[in-house]
Amino acid sequence: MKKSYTKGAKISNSKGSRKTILNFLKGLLKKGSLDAVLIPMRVPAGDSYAWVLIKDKKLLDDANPIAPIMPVQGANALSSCTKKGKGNLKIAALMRPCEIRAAIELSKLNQVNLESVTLISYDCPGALPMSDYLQDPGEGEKVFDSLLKKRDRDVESVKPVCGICDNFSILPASDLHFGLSADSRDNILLIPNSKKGTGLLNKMDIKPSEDISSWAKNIEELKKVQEKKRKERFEYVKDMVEGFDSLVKTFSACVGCHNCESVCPVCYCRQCYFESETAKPDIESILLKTKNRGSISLPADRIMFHVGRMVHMSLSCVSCGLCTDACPVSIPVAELFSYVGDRTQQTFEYRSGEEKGEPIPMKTYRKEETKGINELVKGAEG
Amino acid sequence: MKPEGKDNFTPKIVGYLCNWCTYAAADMAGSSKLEIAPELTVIKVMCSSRIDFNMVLTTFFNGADGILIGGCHPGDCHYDKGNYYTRRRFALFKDIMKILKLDPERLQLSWISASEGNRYAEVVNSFTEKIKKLGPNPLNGNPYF
Amino acid sequence: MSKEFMPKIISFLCKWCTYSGADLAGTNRMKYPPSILPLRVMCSSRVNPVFLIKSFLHGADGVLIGGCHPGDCHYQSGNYYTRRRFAILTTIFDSLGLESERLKLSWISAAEGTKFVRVSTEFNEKIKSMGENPAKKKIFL
Amino acid sequence: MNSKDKILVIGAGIAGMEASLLLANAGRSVLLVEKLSLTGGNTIKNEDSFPNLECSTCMIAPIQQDILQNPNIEVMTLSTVKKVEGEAGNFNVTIDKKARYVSLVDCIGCGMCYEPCPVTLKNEWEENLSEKKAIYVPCEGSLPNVPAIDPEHCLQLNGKKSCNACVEACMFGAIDLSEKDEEVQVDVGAVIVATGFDMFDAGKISNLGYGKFPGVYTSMEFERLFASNGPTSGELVLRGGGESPRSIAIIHCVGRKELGYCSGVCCMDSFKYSHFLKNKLPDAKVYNIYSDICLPNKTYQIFYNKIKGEGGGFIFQSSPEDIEIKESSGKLGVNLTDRNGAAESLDVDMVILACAIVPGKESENLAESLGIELDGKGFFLTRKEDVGTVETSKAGIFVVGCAEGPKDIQNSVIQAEAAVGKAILIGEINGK
Amino acid sequence: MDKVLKIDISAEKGVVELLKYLLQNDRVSGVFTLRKTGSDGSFDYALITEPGLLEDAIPLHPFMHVNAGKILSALPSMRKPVAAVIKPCELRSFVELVKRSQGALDDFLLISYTCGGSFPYKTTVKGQTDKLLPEFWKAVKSGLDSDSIRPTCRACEYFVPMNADITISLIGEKDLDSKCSIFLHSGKSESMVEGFKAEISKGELDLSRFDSLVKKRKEQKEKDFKELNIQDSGLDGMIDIFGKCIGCHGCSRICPICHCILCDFESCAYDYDTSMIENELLGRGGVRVPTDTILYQIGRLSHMSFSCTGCGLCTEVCPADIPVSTIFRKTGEKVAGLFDYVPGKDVDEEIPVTIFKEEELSELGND
Amino acid sequence: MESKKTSSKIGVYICECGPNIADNIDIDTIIARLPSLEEYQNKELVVKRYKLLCSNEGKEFLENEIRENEFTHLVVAACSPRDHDTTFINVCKKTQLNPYLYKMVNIREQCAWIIPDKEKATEKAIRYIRAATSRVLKQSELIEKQLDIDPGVLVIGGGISGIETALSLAGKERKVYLVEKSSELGGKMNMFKELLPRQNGNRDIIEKKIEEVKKNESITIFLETELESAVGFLGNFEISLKNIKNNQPGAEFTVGAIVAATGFRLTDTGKLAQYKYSKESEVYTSLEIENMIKRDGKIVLKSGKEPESVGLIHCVGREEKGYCSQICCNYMLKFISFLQQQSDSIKIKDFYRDMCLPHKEDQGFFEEVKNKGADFIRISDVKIKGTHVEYTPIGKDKKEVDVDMVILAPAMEPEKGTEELAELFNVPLSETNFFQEEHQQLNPVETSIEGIFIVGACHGPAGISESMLQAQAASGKISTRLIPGKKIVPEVKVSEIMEDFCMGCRTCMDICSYGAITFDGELSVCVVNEAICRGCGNCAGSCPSGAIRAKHFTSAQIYQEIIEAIR
Repeated sequence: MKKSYTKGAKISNSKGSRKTILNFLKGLLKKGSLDAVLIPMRVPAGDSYAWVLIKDKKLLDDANPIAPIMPVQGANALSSCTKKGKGNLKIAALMRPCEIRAAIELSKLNQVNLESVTLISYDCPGALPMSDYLQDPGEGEKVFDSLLKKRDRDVESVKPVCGICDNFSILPASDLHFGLSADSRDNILLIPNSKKGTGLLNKMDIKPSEDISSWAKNIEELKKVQEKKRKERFEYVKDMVEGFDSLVKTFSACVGCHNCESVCPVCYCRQCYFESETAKPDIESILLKTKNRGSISLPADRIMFHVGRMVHMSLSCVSCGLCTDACPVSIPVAELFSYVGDRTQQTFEYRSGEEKGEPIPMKTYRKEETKGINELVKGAEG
Repeated sequence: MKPEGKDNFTPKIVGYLCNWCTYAAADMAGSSKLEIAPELTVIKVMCSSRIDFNMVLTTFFNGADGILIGGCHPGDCHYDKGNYYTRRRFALFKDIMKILKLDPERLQLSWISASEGNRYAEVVNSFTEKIKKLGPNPLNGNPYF
Repeated sequence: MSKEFMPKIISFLCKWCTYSGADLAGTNRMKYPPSILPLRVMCSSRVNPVFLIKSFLHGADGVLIGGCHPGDCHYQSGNYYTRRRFAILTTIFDSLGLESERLKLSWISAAEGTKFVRVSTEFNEKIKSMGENPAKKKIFL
Repeated sequence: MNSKDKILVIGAGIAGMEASLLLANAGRSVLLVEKLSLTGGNTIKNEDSFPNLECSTCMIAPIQQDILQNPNIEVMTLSTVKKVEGEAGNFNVTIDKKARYVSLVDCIGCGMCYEPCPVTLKNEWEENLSEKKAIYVPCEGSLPNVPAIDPEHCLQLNGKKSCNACVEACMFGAIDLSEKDEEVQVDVGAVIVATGFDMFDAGKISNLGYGKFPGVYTSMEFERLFASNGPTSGELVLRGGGESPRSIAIIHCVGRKELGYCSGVCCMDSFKYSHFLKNKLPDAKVYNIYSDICLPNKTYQIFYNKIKGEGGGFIFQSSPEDIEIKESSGKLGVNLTDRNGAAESLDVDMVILACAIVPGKESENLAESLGIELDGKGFFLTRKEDVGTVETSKAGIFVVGCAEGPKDIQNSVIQAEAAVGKAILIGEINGK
Repeated sequence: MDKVLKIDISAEKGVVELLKYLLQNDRVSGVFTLRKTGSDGSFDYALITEPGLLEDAIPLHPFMHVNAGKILSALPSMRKPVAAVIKPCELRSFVELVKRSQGALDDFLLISYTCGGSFPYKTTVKGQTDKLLPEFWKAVKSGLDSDSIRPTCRACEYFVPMNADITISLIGEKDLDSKCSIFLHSGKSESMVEGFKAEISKGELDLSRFDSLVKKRKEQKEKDFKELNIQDSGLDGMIDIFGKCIGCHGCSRICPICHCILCDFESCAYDYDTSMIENELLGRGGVRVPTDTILYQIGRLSHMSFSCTGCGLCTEVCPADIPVSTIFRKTGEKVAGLFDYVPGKDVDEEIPVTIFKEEELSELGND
Repeated sequence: MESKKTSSKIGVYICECGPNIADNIDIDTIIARLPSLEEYQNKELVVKRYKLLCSNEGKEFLENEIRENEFTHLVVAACSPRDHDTTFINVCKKTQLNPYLYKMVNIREQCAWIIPDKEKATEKAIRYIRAATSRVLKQSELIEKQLDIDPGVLVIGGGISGIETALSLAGKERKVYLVEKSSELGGKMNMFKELLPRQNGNRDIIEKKIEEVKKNESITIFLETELESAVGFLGNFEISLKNIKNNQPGAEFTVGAIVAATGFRLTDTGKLAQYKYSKESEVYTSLEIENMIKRDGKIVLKSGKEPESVGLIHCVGREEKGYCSQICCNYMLKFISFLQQQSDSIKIKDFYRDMCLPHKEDQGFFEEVKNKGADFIRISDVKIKGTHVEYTPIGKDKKEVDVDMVILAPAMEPEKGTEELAELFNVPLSETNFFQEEHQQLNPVETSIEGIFIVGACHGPAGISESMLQAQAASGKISTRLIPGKKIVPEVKVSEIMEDFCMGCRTCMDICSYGAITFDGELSVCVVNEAICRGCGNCAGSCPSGAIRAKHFTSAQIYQEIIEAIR
C-alpha cells in the first residue's frame, strides 16, 4: 500500500501562483538539487507554447509553469529525453495531472525513465482548446488568467475533455503537488507525495506540517461535480459510437491524417501498426471488399484505424484531449476515447497512470481472471 | 450487390485454431465423421496467443460473419501460458466490440482440448447456428469498413 | 568575450579523393585550420542533405563536403548526385533566409593537398567573418 | 547401423514413448514394442492429468505422432517380448508379433470397415463400457489410427463362418486376413522395460460391491466415463440408467491393505475426480473417503487445497475394508465405520473405487524372459546394491515407470530420462 | 486534334452518365470518384463497381479532404483500368508518385477538369457547403475565383489538368447546368467512350481564355509568398513560423508526395539519448523537447519540395495553423526551377534527384 | 516477403484418398475452377488429382511432378497435416523444394468427412485450397540452421544430486564443471550416517561416489565458488564464476548445459509459534538428529543419557509452506527404528497427521516399526513447551504428555540463494518457491530455458533416491541433446523483431514464456534469440507496433488466408 501524505506546506501566493512555482524551482536549481526543469515556455512569436528543458535558471523567468494550452503532451516531451535511459540529469517535470498519468503509463512501457525525474503536478484548471487560442492568443491568455483565479471549475472555455475531467488534482503517482485551490488565494499548498518529493522539500528547508484536509475536501467536492458531468456527457458520447452507423457518421469526416495518433502520448509506437506494411490493406482485400459491396470508401480502413487504436490504447488513455486539438476536421476524438477507455479500464480493474510499476493489463494475466473479464469470455469454459 | 436474407444466408466463419489442442480436436471430429457445419474455414496458428487484434478486426471488417477462436484450456497451453494472454486480449477486444455495439456476438472464444472432438463439433455447429440467426454481417454492405 | 572565435566546421570527406587530399596535406606538413573536423565517408554522395541540416541546426558554424571532381567519382557518378542535392539544399536555405554560405561543397582530388589547404583555410576565414552560428543559442529549434 | 546401437523399449506408455523419442532424437535406432494395438498406455485414457488438469490427449498426442513419424523409431504393436538372450551391448530378442490383419502402411484410417463387420464385442480398452466390432480401434483418436482385428472373434479368422465384409469394405486393400502371427528376431544393445501397470481388481474386496452393483465404478472406469473421447463422450451417465449421479462417494486406498503398499497417486486421482464431478455436476454431493492423504510433490497440496475449497465432503475412514456398500431401491448405501467406532451411512448414486496400482499381468513372464528379478510385490526390481537407479540386476536392461513400482507421470518420465542416459552409453562405451 | 463530346445535361450529370456508361459496358473495372455518403452532406472518395451506386457520385464537388493521387497509388491493378475523376493537382501528384514507382498510369482512365478550387476543411466542419455551392458554381461559370475556396487554390496556376485522358471543361462554361463538354485527349479515352451517346466533334480546349485567371492567380501567389516573409528574418523567422509546430507530422502523412511507410524523421535515428540532450543543454541552457522541430521541416523540404504540387492539404491539416503549403510551394518552386522541373507535368521526366547532367551547376564545388 | 524466385509456379495436388475424399468432394470441379481464379492470373498453376498421395507410388508421383514442372510452391490437399505433413515435407526435401514453400490443406477431416452435402463440401474445399494457394505464395523460404555445441556441463551444487549428475555425464568428450559453495563436496549427505532401508541403509555408495568425482579427470571441481553469470542458450552458455572467499572473479568457460543442484534447507522452526524451541531444550530438528547419529553413533540427551521416551512430530511447518516434504515420514520411521534398536524399552510417541509413504517399500517399514511398539497418534493439532507436548488426536479431546526428547520434522525449503539463481537464469520459481519445471509431467527436470536443468531438492522436496534419479534424468536429456561433435538444429519458425519499428516497450519480453527475448540497451530495441524461441507467436500477437514477425505465421500470410476464407 502506498503511504498517503496528509500534510503540506503553506507558501505565500502573493506573487501569483506562476511566480511562486517558478521561484520554488529556481531555488532547487540554485541549490543543485535539480539539474534541469521540464516546463512549458511561450514560443518567441507568442502564439503558442512549447516544452523546454531548462538548465540555465535565468531562462526560467520566461517559462510559464501553467500554460493556457497543451500543444504537446508533457509525457511525450519527457519521453523524448528519457526514453533511452535515466542519464545524469536530475530533472523535475512540471506537468498537468493528465500529463503525469501519461508519463506513468509510458514508464510502464519503458518509454519514459522516471528514475531521476521528479514529477510535479498542480490543481489543473483545464486547458483551452488550441483552435480557440490560436484565433487570438492575447485573448486566450486573458481568459485563462481569469480561470486560474477561480476556485471552482469553469467548463465553458476549456477543452471539452477538461470540462468533464475528474482527475485534475493530486494523484497517487506525482511526487510533489501544488495545491492551488487552497483555503484562500493568498496561499499555495505544497504537498509532497513521495520520498522524492519530501526530499526536495527538505533540500529547500520547507517543512510540510500544515493540515491539508480543507483543500482535500474542496477537491473532493469539485471531483464529485466533475464525475457527474462526465457521466452525463458520456451518455451523449455513447450515441456517437454505438453501432456501425453511428461510428461511420462520427468518423465520416476523418481524412486519415492520423494526427490523433501521433499526438497521443500513449500511442508510443514509432510507426502506428495501422500504417505499417503489416496492416496495410492489401490488394486482395480491397478488391474483395469492393466486389462484395459494390463500392468502398477510400482511403480504406479508417474505421479500422480508430477501432484498432481503441483496442491498442484505450486501457492507457488518460483523457488529455490532445487528439481533439489535433484533429483538422474537429471530430471529438478525445471524448470518444475517454468514454471507451473508462469502460475498458473498468473491465480490467485498472486505472491508467495511477500507480507506478503496476503492469499494464496486456503484459500480465491472472490464472483466475477478474469478474469483468470472465463475463466477456463466457462460453469459453466447458 | 444482392443483400442476402436470413433464409438463404450462408455465413462465412473463420476459425482460428491452435495447432496443439483445437486443431487436433477438429481432426478428431473429422475422423469420427461428425457432421460439422461447412461454413467455418479453419486457419491454423501455433498458439491462440498469435492472434492479434488486427487479425480479428481485419477478418471482421472484411466481412466474416463470425470468428471462432479455439485454444487449449487455460493451464494446458503448449507454450506454458499463451492462452492466458489470449483470454485477456480477447476480453479487451470483445469489450470494445460491446461498447461500440459492433456485434460482439459474432466473436467467440472456446477452449477445446485435443480429445474434445465432440465438443468441437458442438461448438462449431452451435456457433454457426447462432451466426445464421444473427444474419449477415452488416458490415458487408458498408463501404466504410 | 575576448577569446578568439574558433569555428566548428564539420567536414564530410570522400575517402578516395578529398580525404586522401587532406592526408597528403598532412604528409607534406602543410597547415590548415584546426576548426576543420573531418568525417570520412566512402563517397560524398553518402552525405544525406539532412546531415547538413542537422549539423547546421545543432550549431556547426560551417559544413564542408569534399568529393572527387565531377567525372572522377570512384563509384562512377556519385558526386553528380551530391552536386544536385547540394544545389537543392542551398536553394532551400536561400529561400528560407538561412545562411547557405555556411554550407560548402568542394571538389578536391587526392593529389590536391594544396587545394584542400586553400579551400579549408578560405572557408574557415569566411565562417570566421560570419561569426558564430546563431542556431547554437536558439532554444526553440 | 550396428545392432548394438539399437535399443529395445518395451511398452508404449508415457515412459516408453518418452524414452524412445529421446533416444531417436539423439540419432539412435529404437524398436518400440507394445502389446496393444495403440500407443499411449494408461495416460491416454485420462481426460486430464493431475495436478494441472492438463488435457492428456493434448499433452501426449504430439508425442504419439512424433513416435509414429520418427524415422528412427520402429513401432511394433500387438507384440510381446518372448525371449532375450545375450548381454549388454549384444542382446538377441525374440518378439511375438501378433497379426494385425490391417496394414499400417496402406490403411488411411477412414473407418469404413467397422460398419460392415457383423461381430459386436465389449470394448475392454474402454473398461467394457462400450462396444466395438471385431475390427476396431479402441477409441477415437487412437494412434496409430489403424484398426486391428480380434482373431478370436472375427468369424472368418475363428473359422465360424466365412466372412469377408471388412475386406470388401476397404478401398485400399489394407486388410489381409491371411496375415499370420510372426516371431521376430532382433539384435539390440540395451532394453528399457516400460510395461506400466494394471489396476487392482476391486472385485476382490467383496464388501465394496464392485461387480454386484452397477453404480460402483473403478477409477479407470470413471476415467473413461468422464473422457470426452470415451464411451459417453464425457457425458456423466450411470451405467444402464442414463441418468447423472447426484451424489458420489470416492473411496481411497482400495487394495492398499491387501497389497501392503501405498500407490502414491490415488489420492490425487481421487481429488481430480472430485473436481471433475463438482465442475460438471455443480449440485452433486461428492465425498472423499480416505485414510491417509499422500501428496508427494511440491505442488500437490496446492491442488488438494483447491479441491477442498470446491466443497465436497472429506471423511476419514481408516480402511476401505471397514466399508460396506449395499444397494436398496436403486440407491447405494455406504456404511462407514470410523476408527472411533462412530458409524455413519451415506446414500449415494455412484461409488468410485480408487484402486491401487498393481504390476502388469505379464511382468512375471517378461522378467523370466529378460532374466531379471521381481520384487516381493511383483514389480521389477532395480539393482539391489545401488540407490536411486533404473538399472536391473542384468547390465543393459533398465526398468522405468510403473513397471518398477507405482508412481506419477513426473517420476515415470524422470526414470525414462534416466534410463535413456544409461542406455545411450551402451554402444558408446568406447566414447566414454 | 482532340475529340470533344457534348451532352445536353449538366456537367456533373454528364460525367456521371459517362462513368455509368463505362462501368455498365465493362470498359472499366471500377470508378473512382467523390460520392455522397449521407443525407447530411458527408461525402468521400469511393471505388465503385456497382453502376447503381453511381447515383450518389458527385465527381465535380469542390472539396478535397485527401489527395486522390495518394489513394490511387495505393490501389491495386485491376483487370481493366479504373476510371478516376480527380482534380488537376491530384493528378499531378499521382504523376509524381508514378515516377516514384508508386502506381501506374495505365491502371486508370484519368478524368480531370478545369478546376475552380476546393473548399477548406472548415466549410464542411461548419456544415456550410450547401450554402456556398451556388456562389461557387456561379464563379466557375464566369471564370472567376469563388470567395469560398481555399487560399491555396486562389494562388494555384495549374488548374488545367495535365496528363488527363479526359478533361471536362468547367471554368468559363456558361452553360454548365445544361451542357457538358468532354475533351478526349488520347486514343485510350477514345476507344473507352466509343458508343457513348453524345454530339461528337473535333476541337481543343481553348487555353487562352484562362490567361487572365492564370495571371490573377500568379499575382496572388506572389503576394502570399511575400506575406510569408521568411526570407528576410532567417532562422528567427523559421522559429516564428514553426515555433507552434506540435510535431504531429500530419503534414507529411497527408502529403501525397511523402509516400514513405516510415518517415525518416520518425525513425530511431532521431531518437535522443539523454547524454545528447545534456550536450545540447551545455550550449543553450535550455532546449525544446521533443527536439528537431525545424530540422523536420527543412528536412522534409529537402526530400520533396521539388515535387510539391501545391495541393495545400498540409496547411488544411495543420492543427497549429501553420501555412505549410505556402512555404513548400515557395521553396519548391525555386528548387524545381533549378532544373526547369514542373512537378507532375511529364510522367517521363525523372525527378531531379534520380538523374544528373554532367554539364550543370558548374559553379558548385569549383573554387 | 515473397519467395526470391520471381516467376512462381504452384503445384496443387489433390489426394482422392481412395473414395474418402473423392466420393464426398467433386475434385474435377476444383480442378476446373481453381486455375481460372483471377488472382492467380500471373502465376502458373498446375492442379492435378491422385488416388493416394501418401502411398509410395503417390510420393514418387509427386516427386516427379515437382521435378518436371519445376514448381516454386506446392500445395497438397489431402488429410490432416498431423497425419502426413512430415510425409510431404520429406517429398519436398527430396526434390530440393524448400519445405516452407509448401502447404498442406486438410480437406478430409475438415471437409469430406464432416459435410454430408457434396456440393457444400466441394465449395469449402475450394475455399480452403485457394486460401492455401494464395498463402503459400506469401510464404518465404526458411533455412534450418545448424549450431555448434559445447558438450560441457556446469553443475551447481556439490551435494549428492550434483555429484551424481557430474558422474553420469563426465566422459572423454564431455567436461563437467562442479561448483560448490562450501569447502567440501557431499552437501547434506555429510550429516548422515545411515540411509533408509529402501536405500540400502549404509552410505558407502555415497562415499564412493564422492571419491569417484574427485578422481575423475573430466570433472573440474570449484570449491567455495559461486556462479557470477551465465549467458546463452542450449549448447552455448558462457559462464563466469566468482570466488566467494575473496569475492574475486573466477574461471570463465563455455558449457552446453547447466544443472542446478542447489539443494534444500530446513524451514526455520523458530518462526513457528507452536514449535518454538531453544538450543538448550531437548528439542531437535531432524538434521540435528542425523548429525548426532553420525557424530555419536547414538541418540542421546544433552546430558549424554539415552532418552527413555521420545516424541516425534511430523509436518512441522507444512501448512505454512503449503506442501508435503515427502520424506519426513520415512526418516522419522528411520529414527524410531534406530531408537528401538538403541533401547528395547524406549517409549515412542509419533505425532502425525497423514502418513505419507509413497514408495512400494515404505509401508512395510512402517508396519515393522509399528509392530515393535511405537505409538502412532494421528493428530489434528500439536503444540510443545519444551518437551511437554500438547496434542489433539483426531476427533478427540486435547491431551498432554511429557517426553525426554522431542524430534521435529521441519519442512524442506529451497536452499538460500535459490531465488537469486532463478533470477540470474531468468527461470521461474513455482508457487512453493522451488524451481519450476518446464513441464511438470513431460519435461520434469528442465526449466523453461532449454538447457538449464534442476535436480535434487532444489526441484522440490526429494529424498536421496529421487535426487539420484533426477540427476540421471538430467544427464539423460543432456546426453541425447549435446552429442559431442554433433550440431543442434534450432526451430526455424521463430519470431523476429524488425528493429526499425520496435519501440523497446518490452511487452513481448515480459510475456515470453521462454526468456527468448532480450533488450538491446544500445539500440533500445528488443531482440529475439532464435536459439531459444519456440515459435508460438505470442510476442507477435502482443506487439502494438507490429514490429514482430512470427516466421511462417506472418500477418501477411495469415491475412491472405483470412481474405480467401471469407471471399
